[in-house]
Amino acid sequence: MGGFFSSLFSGLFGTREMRILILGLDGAGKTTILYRLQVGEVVTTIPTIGFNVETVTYKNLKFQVWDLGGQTSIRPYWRCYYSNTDAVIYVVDSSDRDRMGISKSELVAMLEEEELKKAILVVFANKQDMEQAMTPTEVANSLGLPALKDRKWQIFKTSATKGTGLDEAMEWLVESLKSRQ
Amino acid sequence: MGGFFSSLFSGLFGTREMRILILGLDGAGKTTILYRLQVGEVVTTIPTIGFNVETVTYKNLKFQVWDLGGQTSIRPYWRCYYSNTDAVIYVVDSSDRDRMGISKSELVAMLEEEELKKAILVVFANKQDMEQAMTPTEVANSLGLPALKDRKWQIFKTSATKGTGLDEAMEWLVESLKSRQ
Amino acid sequence: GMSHSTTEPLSEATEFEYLKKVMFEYMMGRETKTMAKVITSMLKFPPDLAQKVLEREDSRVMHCLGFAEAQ
Amino acid sequence: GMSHSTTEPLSEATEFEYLKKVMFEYMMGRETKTMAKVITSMLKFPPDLAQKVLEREDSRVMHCLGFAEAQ
Ligand SMILES: Nc1nc2c(ncn2[C@@H]2O[C@H](COP(=O)(O)OP(=O)(O)OP(=O)(O)O)[C@@H](O)[C@H]2O)c(=O)[nH]1
Ligand SMILES: Nc1nc2c(ncn2[C@@H]2O[C@H](COP(=O)(O)OP(=O)(O)OP(=O)(O)O)[C@@H](O)[C@H]2O)c(=O)[nH]1
Ligand SMILES: [Mg+2]
Ligand SMILES: [Mg+2]
Repeated sequence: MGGFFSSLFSGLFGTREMRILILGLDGAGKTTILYRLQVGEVVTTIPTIGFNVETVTYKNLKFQVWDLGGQTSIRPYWRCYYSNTDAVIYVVDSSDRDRMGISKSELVAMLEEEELKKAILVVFANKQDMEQAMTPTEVANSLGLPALKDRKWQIFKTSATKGTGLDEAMEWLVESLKSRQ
Repeated sequence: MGGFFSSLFSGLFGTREMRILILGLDGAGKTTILYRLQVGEVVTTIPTIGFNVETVTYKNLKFQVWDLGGQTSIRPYWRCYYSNTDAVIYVVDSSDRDRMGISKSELVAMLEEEELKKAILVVFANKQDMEQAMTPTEVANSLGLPALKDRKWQIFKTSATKGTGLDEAMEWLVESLKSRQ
Repeated sequence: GMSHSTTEPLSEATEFEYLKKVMFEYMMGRETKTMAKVITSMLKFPPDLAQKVLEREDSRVMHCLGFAEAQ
Repeated sequence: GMSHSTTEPLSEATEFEYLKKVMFEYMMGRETKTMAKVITSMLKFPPDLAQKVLEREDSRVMHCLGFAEAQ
Protein backbone atom coordinates (compact mmCIF):
# COMPACT_ATOMS: atom_id res chain seq x y z
CA MET A 1 0.00 0.00 0.00
CA GLY A 2 2.84 2.34 0.95
CA GLY A 3 4.55 1.18 -2.23
CA PHE A 4 1.61 2.01 -4.45
CA PHE A 5 1.18 5.45 -2.98
CA SER A 6 4.83 6.38 -3.02
CA SER A 7 5.01 5.36 -6.70
CA LEU A 8 1.94 7.43 -7.43
CA PHE A 9 3.42 10.38 -5.60
CA SER A 10 6.82 10.19 -7.20
CA GLY A 11 5.03 10.03 -10.53
CA LEU A 12 2.96 13.09 -9.78
CA PHE A 13 5.49 15.17 -7.93
CA GLY A 14 8.85 14.23 -9.39
CA THR A 15 11.45 11.83 -8.10
CA ARG A 16 11.26 10.45 -4.63
CA GLU A 17 13.64 11.78 -1.99
CA MET A 18 16.47 9.37 -1.38
CA ARG A 19 16.56 7.99 2.13
CA ILE A 20 19.96 7.80 3.77
CA LEU A 21 20.87 6.57 7.24
CA ILE A 22 23.99 7.68 9.10
CA LEU A 23 24.98 4.91 11.48
CA GLY A 24 27.99 4.10 13.65
CA LEU A 25 29.04 3.90 17.30
CA ASP A 26 28.42 6.77 19.71
CA GLY A 27 30.91 9.57 19.34
CA ALA A 28 31.96 8.56 15.82
CA GLY A 29 30.91 11.94 14.44
CA LYS A 30 27.52 11.20 12.84
CA THR A 31 25.71 14.31 13.99
CA THR A 32 28.70 16.49 13.14
CA ILE A 33 28.64 15.01 9.64
CA LEU A 34 24.90 15.48 9.18
CA TYR A 35 25.08 19.21 9.86
CA ARG A 36 28.32 19.60 7.90
CA LEU A 37 26.41 18.19 4.94
CA GLN A 38 23.31 20.27 5.56
CA VAL A 39 24.58 23.69 6.58
CA GLY A 40 28.30 23.36 5.81
CA GLU A 41 29.33 24.17 9.36
CA VAL A 42 30.66 22.41 12.45
CA VAL A 43 27.95 22.49 15.08
CA THR A 44 28.37 21.74 18.76
CA THR A 45 26.84 18.35 19.44
CA ILE A 46 25.57 16.45 22.42
CA PRO A 47 25.12 12.67 22.38
CA THR A 48 22.05 11.92 20.27
CA ILE A 49 19.37 10.21 22.34
CA GLY A 50 16.90 9.76 19.56
CA PHE A 51 17.66 10.94 16.06
CA ASN A 52 18.04 13.93 13.81
CA VAL A 53 16.43 13.96 10.41
CA GLU A 54 17.16 16.63 7.84
CA THR A 55 16.68 17.25 4.17
CA VAL A 56 20.02 17.60 2.45
CA THR A 57 20.29 18.78 -1.16
CA TYR A 58 23.38 17.69 -3.06
CA LYS A 59 23.90 18.09 -6.80
CA ASN A 60 20.20 18.65 -7.36
CA LEU A 61 19.32 15.45 -5.55
CA LYS A 62 17.26 15.63 -2.40
CA PHE A 63 18.08 13.32 0.45
CA GLN A 64 16.21 12.65 3.61
CA VAL A 65 19.10 11.98 5.96
CA TRP A 66 18.58 10.24 9.30
CA ASP A 67 21.28 10.43 11.95
CA LEU A 68 20.54 7.86 14.65
CA GLY A 69 21.97 7.86 18.16
CA GLY A 70 24.73 5.28 18.54
CA GLN A 71 24.83 4.50 22.26
CA THR A 72 24.82 0.81 23.15
CA SER A 73 21.34 0.66 24.66
CA ILE A 74 19.61 2.30 21.72
CA ARG A 75 21.53 0.61 18.89
CA PRO A 76 19.06 -2.30 18.82
CA TYR A 77 16.45 0.14 17.48
CA TRP A 78 18.44 1.10 14.36
CA ARG A 79 16.63 -1.69 12.56
CA CYS A 80 13.29 0.06 12.95
CA TYR A 81 14.54 2.67 10.49
CA TYR A 82 15.83 0.36 7.73
CA SER A 83 12.77 0.16 5.51
CA ASN A 84 13.13 1.93 2.12
CA THR A 85 16.70 2.98 2.79
CA ASP A 86 18.77 3.70 -0.32
CA ALA A 87 22.17 4.11 1.32
CA VAL A 88 23.92 3.84 4.65
CA ILE A 89 26.74 6.16 5.66
CA TYR A 90 28.64 4.16 8.26
CA VAL A 91 30.83 6.40 10.38
CA VAL A 92 33.89 5.12 12.22
CA ASP A 93 36.10 7.00 14.66
CA SER A 94 39.42 5.97 13.10
CA SER A 95 41.27 6.81 16.31
CA ASP A 96 39.15 4.51 18.45
CA ARG A 97 41.14 1.30 17.93
CA ASP A 98 39.66 -0.39 21.01
CA ARG A 99 36.14 -0.37 19.68
CA MET A 100 36.86 -1.26 16.07
CA GLY A 101 35.68 -4.82 16.81
CA ILE A 102 32.34 -3.62 18.19
CA SER A 103 31.95 -1.32 15.22
CA LYS A 104 32.49 -4.30 12.93
CA SER A 105 29.91 -6.48 14.74
CA GLU A 106 27.29 -3.76 14.45
CA LEU A 107 28.08 -3.29 10.76
CA VAL A 108 27.90 -7.02 10.06
CA ALA A 109 24.57 -7.36 11.89
CA MET A 110 23.20 -4.42 9.94
CA LEU A 111 24.25 -5.76 6.55
CA GLU A 112 22.54 -9.06 7.28
CA GLU A 113 19.15 -7.37 7.41
CA GLU A 114 16.86 -8.14 4.49
CA GLU A 115 15.55 -4.57 4.32
CA LEU A 116 19.04 -3.23 3.61
CA LYS A 117 19.86 -5.80 0.95
CA LYS A 118 19.96 -3.24 -1.85
CA ALA A 119 21.35 -0.33 0.16
CA ILE A 120 24.65 1.20 -0.91
CA LEU A 121 27.31 1.39 1.80
CA VAL A 122 29.72 4.32 2.24
CA VAL A 123 32.11 4.06 5.13
CA PHE A 124 33.54 7.29 6.52
CA ALA A 125 36.89 6.63 8.19
CA ASN A 126 36.38 9.74 10.27
CA LYS A 127 38.61 11.79 12.58
CA GLN A 128 41.56 11.51 10.20
CA ASP A 129 42.90 14.70 11.76
CA MET A 130 43.76 12.76 14.91
CA GLU A 131 47.36 11.62 15.23
CA GLN A 132 46.61 8.05 16.19
CA ALA A 133 44.03 7.60 13.41
CA MET A 134 44.07 4.31 11.49
CA THR A 135 44.38 4.60 7.71
CA PRO A 136 41.30 3.91 5.56
CA THR A 137 42.87 0.61 4.47
CA GLU A 138 43.39 -0.43 8.09
CA VAL A 139 39.81 0.56 8.92
CA ALA A 140 38.47 -1.31 5.89
CA ASN A 141 40.32 -4.45 6.91
CA SER A 142 39.25 -4.18 10.55
CA LEU A 143 35.63 -3.95 9.44
CA GLY A 144 36.02 -6.85 7.02
CA LEU A 145 34.90 -4.78 4.05
CA PRO A 146 37.02 -6.61 1.44
CA ALA A 147 35.08 -9.81 2.19
CA LEU A 148 31.66 -8.25 1.51
CA LYS A 149 29.58 -9.99 -1.13
CA ASP A 150 26.75 -8.54 -3.22
CA ARG A 151 27.28 -5.07 -1.83
CA LYS A 152 28.23 -1.83 -3.52
CA TRP A 153 30.57 -0.13 -1.04
CA GLN A 154 33.40 2.36 -0.76
CA ILE A 155 35.47 3.85 2.06
CA PHE A 156 36.63 7.48 2.36
CA LYS A 157 38.90 9.21 4.81
CA THR A 158 37.15 12.16 6.37
CA SER A 159 37.46 14.76 9.06
CA ALA A 160 34.07 16.15 9.88
CA THR A 161 35.51 18.94 11.98
CA LYS A 162 38.07 20.03 9.36
CA GLY A 163 35.57 19.35 6.60
CA THR A 164 37.91 17.20 4.52
CA GLY A 165 36.90 14.18 2.46
CA LEU A 166 33.14 14.70 2.70
CA ASP A 167 32.77 16.05 -0.83
CA GLU A 168 34.54 13.11 -2.44
CA ALA A 169 32.42 10.69 -0.46
CA MET A 170 29.15 12.39 -1.34
CA GLU A 171 30.18 12.64 -4.97
CA TRP A 172 30.72 8.89 -5.11
CA LEU A 173 27.43 8.26 -3.31
CA VAL A 174 25.44 10.42 -5.68
CA GLU A 175 26.96 8.77 -8.73
CA SER A 176 26.33 5.33 -7.28
CA LEU A 177 22.71 6.15 -6.54
CA LYS A 178 22.19 7.56 -10.02
CA SER A 179 23.82 4.67 -11.84
CA ARG A 180 21.82 2.20 -9.79
CA GLN A 181 18.54 3.36 -11.24
CA MET B 1 -13.48 22.92 21.12
CA GLY B 2 -14.31 19.53 22.58
CA GLY B 3 -17.10 21.26 24.44
CA PHE B 4 -18.56 22.83 21.34
CA PHE B 5 -18.48 19.59 19.43
CA SER B 6 -19.90 17.45 22.16
CA SER B 7 -22.78 19.91 22.56
CA LEU B 8 -23.38 19.84 18.84
CA PHE B 9 -23.31 16.08 18.83
CA SER B 10 -25.58 15.61 21.79
CA GLY B 11 -27.95 18.04 20.10
CA LEU B 12 -27.89 16.09 16.87
CA PHE B 13 -27.75 12.57 18.17
CA GLY B 14 -29.62 12.64 21.45
CA THR B 15 -28.25 12.88 24.96
CA ARG B 16 -24.60 12.42 25.65
CA GLU B 17 -23.44 9.22 27.31
CA MET B 18 -22.74 9.79 30.97
CA ARG B 19 -19.14 9.24 31.95
CA ILE B 20 -18.54 7.34 35.16
CA LEU B 21 -15.26 6.38 36.80
CA ILE B 22 -14.89 3.45 39.19
CA LEU B 23 -12.00 4.19 41.53
CA GLY B 24 -10.62 2.71 44.73
CA LEU B 25 -7.61 0.78 46.02
CA ASP B 26 -6.40 -2.41 44.34
CA GLY B 27 -8.49 -5.42 45.24
CA ALA B 28 -11.50 -3.38 46.37
CA GLY B 29 -13.72 -5.06 43.77
CA LYS B 30 -13.90 -2.43 40.98
CA THR B 31 -13.59 -4.79 38.03
CA THR B 32 -16.00 -7.27 39.62
CA ILE B 33 -18.50 -4.43 39.99
CA LEU B 34 -18.05 -3.19 36.41
CA TYR B 35 -18.93 -6.56 34.92
CA ARG B 36 -21.70 -7.19 37.45
CA LEU B 37 -23.25 -3.97 36.18
CA GLN B 38 -22.65 -4.75 32.55
CA VAL B 39 -23.40 -8.45 32.19
CA GLY B 40 -24.99 -9.24 35.57
CA GLU B 41 -22.42 -11.90 36.38
CA VAL B 42 -19.39 -12.43 38.59
CA VAL B 43 -16.36 -12.71 36.36
CA THR B 44 -12.93 -13.96 37.34
CA THR B 45 -10.63 -10.98 37.59
CA ILE B 46 -6.92 -10.36 37.57
CA PRO B 47 -5.40 -7.14 38.91
CA THR B 48 -6.12 -4.40 36.38
CA ILE B 49 -2.91 -2.98 34.95
CA GLY B 50 -4.50 -0.40 32.76
CA PHE B 51 -8.25 0.00 32.62
CA ASN B 52 -11.48 -1.49 31.42
CA VAL B 53 -14.06 0.66 29.73
CA GLU B 54 -17.55 -0.57 28.94
CA THR B 55 -20.91 0.82 27.95
CA VAL B 56 -23.48 0.08 30.61
CA THR B 57 -27.18 0.71 30.04
CA TYR B 58 -29.30 1.29 33.13
CA LYS B 59 -32.90 2.51 33.12
CA ASN B 60 -32.58 3.71 29.53
CA LEU B 61 -29.53 5.77 30.39
CA LYS B 62 -26.25 4.95 28.71
CA PHE B 63 -23.08 5.17 30.73
CA GLN B 64 -19.51 4.95 29.61
CA VAL B 65 -17.98 3.30 32.65
CA TRP B 66 -14.22 3.36 33.25
CA ASP B 67 -12.69 0.95 35.74
CA LEU B 68 -9.13 2.04 36.49
CA GLY B 69 -6.41 -0.12 38.00
CA GLY B 70 -5.85 0.73 41.67
CA GLN B 71 -2.31 -0.42 42.41
CA THR B 72 -0.11 2.13 44.17
CA SER B 73 2.24 2.87 41.27
CA ILE B 74 -0.52 3.56 38.76
CA ARG B 75 -2.90 5.49 41.03
CA PRO B 76 -1.16 8.80 40.16
CA TYR B 77 -2.57 8.45 36.65
CA TRP B 78 -6.22 8.38 37.71
CA ARG B 79 -6.26 12.14 37.25
CA CYS B 80 -5.66 11.81 33.53
CA TYR B 81 -9.17 10.39 33.25
CA TYR B 82 -11.08 13.02 35.24
CA SER B 83 -12.12 15.37 32.44
CA ASN B 84 -15.89 15.39 31.68
CA THR B 85 -16.69 12.89 34.42
CA ASP B 86 -20.27 12.97 35.69
CA ALA B 87 -19.92 10.61 38.63
CA VAL B 88 -17.35 8.61 40.56
CA ILE B 89 -18.11 5.23 42.06
CA TYR B 90 -15.58 4.91 44.87
CA VAL B 91 -15.16 1.30 45.94
CA VAL B 92 -13.89 0.32 49.38
CA ASP B 93 -13.05 -3.15 50.65
CA SER B 94 -14.96 -2.85 53.95
CA SER B 95 -12.95 -5.70 55.44
CA ASP B 96 -9.59 -4.05 54.78
CA ARG B 97 -9.38 -1.99 57.97
CA ASP B 98 -5.60 -1.51 57.67
CA ARG B 99 -5.83 0.41 54.45
CA MET B 100 -8.88 2.53 55.21
CA GLY B 101 -6.54 5.49 55.87
CA ILE B 102 -4.86 5.14 52.47
CA SER B 103 -8.26 4.84 50.84
CA LYS B 104 -9.28 8.08 52.52
CA SER B 105 -6.15 9.94 51.36
CA GLU B 106 -6.73 8.89 47.78
CA LEU B 107 -10.37 9.94 47.97
CA VAL B 108 -9.52 13.32 49.47
CA ALA B 109 -6.86 14.01 46.83
CA MET B 110 -9.33 13.06 44.13
CA LEU B 111 -12.10 15.30 45.40
CA GLU B 112 -9.74 18.26 45.45
CA GLU B 113 -9.34 18.14 41.70
CA GLU B 114 -11.00 20.96 39.80
CA GLU B 115 -12.15 18.66 36.98
CA LEU B 116 -14.24 16.61 39.42
CA LYS B 117 -15.84 19.60 41.10
CA LYS B 118 -19.31 18.80 39.80
CA ALA B 119 -19.03 15.02 39.88
CA ILE B 120 -21.46 13.05 42.00
CA LEU B 121 -19.87 10.63 44.49
CA VAL B 122 -21.24 7.17 45.28
CA VAL B 123 -19.26 5.13 47.75
CA PHE B 124 -19.64 1.36 47.62
CA ALA B 125 -18.84 -0.14 51.03
CA ASN B 126 -18.06 -3.42 49.30
CA LYS B 127 -17.40 -6.98 50.51
CA GLN B 128 -20.21 -6.74 53.05
CA ASP B 129 -20.42 -10.53 52.90
CA MET B 130 -17.13 -10.75 54.80
CA GLU B 131 -17.40 -11.36 58.52
CA GLN B 132 -14.99 -8.66 59.59
CA ALA B 133 -16.57 -6.03 57.31
CA MET B 134 -17.02 -2.52 58.70
CA THR B 135 -20.54 -1.11 58.54
CA PRO B 136 -21.35 1.60 55.98
CA THR B 137 -21.47 4.16 58.80
CA GLU B 138 -18.03 3.11 60.00
CA VAL B 139 -16.69 3.29 56.47
CA ALA B 140 -18.28 6.70 55.88
CA ASN B 141 -16.70 8.05 59.04
CA SER B 142 -13.29 6.54 58.24
CA LEU B 143 -13.36 8.23 54.86
CA GLY B 144 -14.49 11.53 56.34
CA LEU B 145 -17.61 11.68 54.18
CA PRO B 146 -19.80 13.57 56.70
CA ALA B 147 -17.38 16.51 56.52
CA LEU B 148 -17.64 16.87 52.74
CA LYS B 149 -18.75 20.27 51.48
CA ASP B 150 -20.38 21.12 48.14
CA ARG B 151 -20.60 17.50 47.15
CA LYS B 152 -23.58 15.34 46.36
CA TRP B 153 -22.68 11.95 47.84
CA GLN B 154 -24.17 8.75 49.22
CA ILE B 155 -22.80 5.47 50.58
CA PHE B 156 -24.25 1.98 49.97
CA LYS B 157 -23.39 -1.40 51.38
CA THR B 158 -22.63 -3.84 48.59
CA SER B 159 -21.33 -7.29 47.88
CA ALA B 160 -20.23 -7.51 44.29
CA THR B 161 -19.81 -11.26 44.43
CA LYS B 162 -23.25 -11.89 45.99
CA GLY B 163 -24.75 -9.11 43.90
CA THR B 164 -26.39 -7.30 46.79
CA GLY B 165 -26.77 -3.56 47.12
CA LEU B 166 -25.76 -2.66 43.59
CA ASP B 167 -29.27 -1.95 42.37
CA GLU B 168 -30.08 0.49 45.16
CA ALA B 169 -26.81 2.29 44.55
CA MET B 170 -27.34 2.58 40.80
CA GLU B 171 -30.93 3.67 41.32
CA TRP B 172 -29.76 6.52 43.53
CA LEU B 173 -27.03 7.44 41.04
CA VAL B 174 -29.41 7.56 38.09
CA GLU B 175 -31.90 9.74 39.99
CA SER B 176 -29.12 12.06 41.10
CA LEU B 177 -27.78 12.42 37.59
CA LYS B 178 -31.25 13.11 36.20
CA SER B 179 -32.21 15.65 38.84
CA ARG B 180 -28.91 17.43 38.37
CA GLN B 181 -29.74 18.42 34.82
CA GLY C 1 14.17 20.97 24.52
CA MET C 2 13.20 17.61 25.89
CA SER C 3 16.64 16.06 26.04
CA HIS C 4 17.84 18.03 29.02
CA SER C 5 14.95 17.50 31.39
CA THR C 6 15.55 15.30 34.40
CA THR C 7 13.84 11.97 34.08
CA GLU C 8 13.59 8.75 35.97
CA PRO C 9 13.21 5.54 34.08
CA LEU C 10 10.10 3.45 34.47
CA SER C 11 11.65 1.06 36.90
CA GLU C 12 8.54 -0.72 37.97
CA ALA C 13 7.12 -3.61 36.00
CA THR C 14 3.55 -2.51 36.70
CA GLU C 15 4.13 0.93 35.28
CA PHE C 16 5.80 -0.52 32.21
CA GLU C 17 2.87 -2.86 31.63
CA TYR C 18 0.45 0.00 32.14
CA LEU C 19 2.27 2.18 29.63
CA LYS C 20 2.11 -0.65 27.11
CA LYS C 21 -1.62 -1.01 27.47
CA VAL C 22 -2.27 2.72 27.22
CA MET C 23 0.11 3.05 24.31
CA PHE C 24 -1.64 0.28 22.42
CA GLU C 25 -5.02 1.95 22.85
CA TYR C 26 -3.56 5.27 21.74
CA MET C 27 -1.99 3.78 18.66
CA MET C 28 -5.23 2.05 17.77
CA GLY C 29 -6.93 5.43 17.89
CA ARG C 30 -9.11 4.77 20.91
CA GLU C 31 -9.78 7.49 23.47
CA THR C 32 -6.67 9.23 22.23
CA LYS C 33 -7.06 12.42 24.23
CA THR C 34 -7.23 10.58 27.53
CA MET C 35 -4.48 8.17 26.53
CA ALA C 36 -2.30 11.11 25.50
CA LYS C 37 -2.69 12.57 28.96
CA VAL C 38 -1.55 9.34 30.57
CA ILE C 39 1.40 8.94 28.21
CA THR C 40 2.72 12.48 28.55
CA SER C 41 2.32 12.15 32.29
CA MET C 42 4.04 8.75 32.60
CA LEU C 43 6.91 9.82 30.37
CA LYS C 44 7.18 13.12 32.26
CA PHE C 45 6.93 15.34 29.21
CA PRO C 46 7.77 18.93 30.04
CA PRO C 47 4.60 21.04 30.21
CA ASP C 48 5.16 22.83 26.88
CA LEU C 49 5.52 19.60 24.95
CA ALA C 50 2.59 17.95 26.73
CA GLN C 51 0.53 21.00 25.80
CA LYS C 52 1.51 20.69 22.14
CA VAL C 53 0.54 17.05 22.07
CA LEU C 54 -2.83 17.65 23.70
CA GLU C 55 -3.63 20.56 21.39
CA ARG C 56 -2.86 18.35 18.45
CA GLU C 57 -5.26 15.72 19.78
CA ASP C 58 -8.07 18.27 19.70
CA SER C 59 -7.29 19.28 16.14
CA ARG C 60 -6.87 15.69 15.05
CA VAL C 61 -10.42 14.83 16.03
CA MET C 62 -11.65 17.81 14.04
CA HIS C 63 -9.63 17.09 10.94
CA CYS C 64 -10.22 13.41 10.76
CA LEU C 65 -13.85 13.46 11.79
CA GLY C 66 -15.53 10.89 9.62
CA PHE C 67 -12.22 9.52 8.46
CA ALA C 68 -9.65 7.69 10.52
CA GLU C 69 -11.33 8.50 13.83
CA ALA C 70 -14.63 7.03 12.76
CA GLN C 71 -13.25 3.55 12.21
CA GLY D 1 -3.62 -10.65 25.62
CA MET D 2 -0.83 -8.27 26.35
CA SER D 3 -1.01 -8.37 30.13
CA HIS D 4 0.53 -11.79 30.49
CA SER D 5 3.61 -11.35 28.35
CA THR D 6 6.93 -11.19 30.11
CA THR D 7 8.38 -7.72 30.13
CA GLU D 8 11.32 -5.91 31.53
CA PRO D 9 10.95 -2.34 32.56
CA LEU D 10 12.94 0.33 30.80
CA SER D 11 15.56 0.55 33.48
CA GLU D 12 18.04 2.66 31.63
CA ALA D 13 17.79 6.42 31.57
CA THR D 14 18.97 6.57 27.96
CA GLU D 15 16.25 4.24 26.76
CA PHE D 16 13.62 6.19 28.67
CA GLU D 17 14.80 9.45 27.13
CA TYR D 18 14.84 7.84 23.70
CA LEU D 19 11.29 6.55 24.11
CA LYS D 20 10.18 10.05 25.08
CA LYS D 21 11.66 11.58 21.99
CA VAL D 22 10.20 8.95 19.67
CA MET D 23 6.84 9.14 21.39
CA PHE D 24 6.70 12.89 20.98
CA GLU D 25 7.39 12.64 17.27
CA TYR D 26 4.76 9.94 16.94
CA MET D 27 2.16 11.96 18.78
CA MET D 28 2.91 15.00 16.65
CA GLY D 29 2.21 12.88 13.60
CA ARG D 30 5.72 12.85 12.21
CA GLU D 31 7.14 9.72 10.55
CA THR D 32 4.53 7.73 12.40
CA LYS D 33 5.19 4.39 10.73
CA THR D 34 8.86 4.41 11.67
CA MET D 35 8.13 5.76 15.15
CA ALA D 36 5.51 3.05 15.64
CA LYS D 37 8.13 0.42 14.87
CA VAL D 38 10.46 1.84 17.50
CA ILE D 39 7.71 2.12 20.11
CA THR D 40 6.31 -1.37 19.65
CA SER D 41 9.85 -2.68 19.74
CA MET D 42 10.93 -0.76 22.87
CA LEU D 43 7.76 -1.68 24.73
CA LYS D 44 8.12 -5.28 23.58
CA PHE D 45 4.65 -5.56 22.10
CA PRO D 46 3.80 -9.16 21.25
CA PRO D 47 4.00 -9.72 17.47
CA ASP D 48 0.24 -9.82 16.91
CA LEU D 49 -0.35 -6.47 18.57
CA ALA D 50 2.66 -4.86 16.88
CA GLN D 51 1.25 -6.08 13.57
CA LYS D 52 -2.14 -4.52 14.31
CA VAL D 53 -0.56 -1.20 15.14
CA LEU D 54 1.58 -1.17 12.00
CA GLU D 55 -1.35 -2.12 9.79
CA ARG D 56 -3.33 0.73 11.26
CA GLU D 57 -0.50 3.13 10.46
CA ASP D 58 -0.79 2.20 6.80
CA SER D 59 -4.53 2.74 6.76
CA ARG D 60 -4.27 5.95 8.76
CA VAL D 61 -2.14 7.59 6.07
CA MET D 62 -4.73 6.58 3.48
CA HIS D 63 -7.72 7.81 5.41
CA CYS D 64 -6.32 11.08 6.58
CA LEU D 65 -4.49 11.98 3.41
CA GLY D 66 -4.94 15.69 2.99
CA PHE D 67 -6.29 16.06 6.49
CA ALA D 68 -4.41 15.55 9.71
CA GLU D 69 -1.40 14.01 8.01
CA ALA D 70 -0.93 16.98 5.75
CA GLN D 71 -0.40 19.47 8.56
N1 LIG E 1 38.95 15.44 16.00
C1 LIG E 1 37.76 15.19 15.45
N2 LIG E 1 36.67 15.21 16.21
C2 LIG E 1 35.47 14.96 15.62
C3 LIG E 1 35.35 14.67 14.25
N3 LIG E 1 34.04 14.46 13.97
C4 LIG E 1 33.36 14.62 15.13
N4 LIG E 1 34.23 14.92 16.12
C5 LIG E 1 33.91 15.17 17.53
O1 LIG E 1 33.49 13.95 18.13
C6 LIG E 1 32.52 14.20 19.13
C7 LIG E 1 31.29 13.36 18.88
O2 LIG E 1 30.69 13.78 17.67
P1 LIG E 1 29.12 13.56 17.37
O3 LIG E 1 28.88 14.04 15.99
O4 LIG E 1 28.29 14.14 18.44
O5 LIG E 1 29.07 11.99 17.47
P2 LIG E 1 27.82 11.01 17.13
O6 LIG E 1 28.34 9.94 16.24
O7 LIG E 1 26.67 11.81 16.65
O8 LIG E 1 27.52 10.36 18.57
P3 LIG E 1 26.10 9.82 19.17
O9 LIG E 1 25.11 10.89 18.90
O10 LIG E 1 26.33 9.58 20.61
O11 LIG E 1 25.81 8.54 18.45
C8 LIG E 1 32.24 15.69 19.10
O12 LIG E 1 33.01 16.32 20.09
C9 LIG E 1 32.72 16.11 17.72
O13 LIG E 1 33.14 17.45 17.66
C10 LIG E 1 36.54 14.65 13.47
O14 LIG E 1 36.55 14.40 12.27
N5 LIG E 1 37.71 14.91 14.12
N1 LIG F 1 -15.90 -11.60 49.39
C1 LIG F 1 -15.94 -10.70 48.41
N2 LIG F 1 -14.98 -10.66 47.49
C2 LIG F 1 -15.08 -9.74 46.50
C3 LIG F 1 -16.13 -8.82 46.42
N3 LIG F 1 -15.94 -8.03 45.34
C4 LIG F 1 -14.80 -8.44 44.76
N4 LIG F 1 -14.27 -9.47 45.46
C5 LIG F 1 -13.04 -10.20 45.17
O1 LIG F 1 -11.94 -9.35 45.41
C6 LIG F 1 -10.87 -9.66 44.53
C7 LIG F 1 -10.44 -8.39 43.79
O2 LIG F 1 -11.51 -7.95 42.98
P1 LIG F 1 -11.27 -7.05 41.68
O3 LIG F 1 -12.60 -6.70 41.14
O4 LIG F 1 -10.30 -7.68 40.76
O5 LIG F 1 -10.56 -5.80 42.36
P2 LIG F 1 -10.15 -4.39 41.68
O6 LIG F 1 -10.67 -3.31 42.55
O7 LIG F 1 -10.56 -4.38 40.26
O8 LIG F 1 -8.54 -4.42 41.82
P3 LIG F 1 -7.44 -3.73 40.85
O9 LIG F 1 -7.78 -4.09 39.45
O10 LIG F 1 -6.11 -4.29 41.27
O11 LIG F 1 -7.49 -2.26 41.12
C8 LIG F 1 -11.39 -10.73 43.60
O12 LIG F 1 -10.96 -11.97 44.03
C9 LIG F 1 -12.89 -10.59 43.71
O13 LIG F 1 -13.60 -11.79 43.46
C10 LIG F 1 -17.16 -8.91 47.43
O14 LIG F 1 -18.11 -8.14 47.45
N5 LIG F 1 -17.00 -9.85 48.40
MG1 LIG G 1 24.82 12.17 17.39
MG1 LIG H 1 -9.53 -4.29 38.50
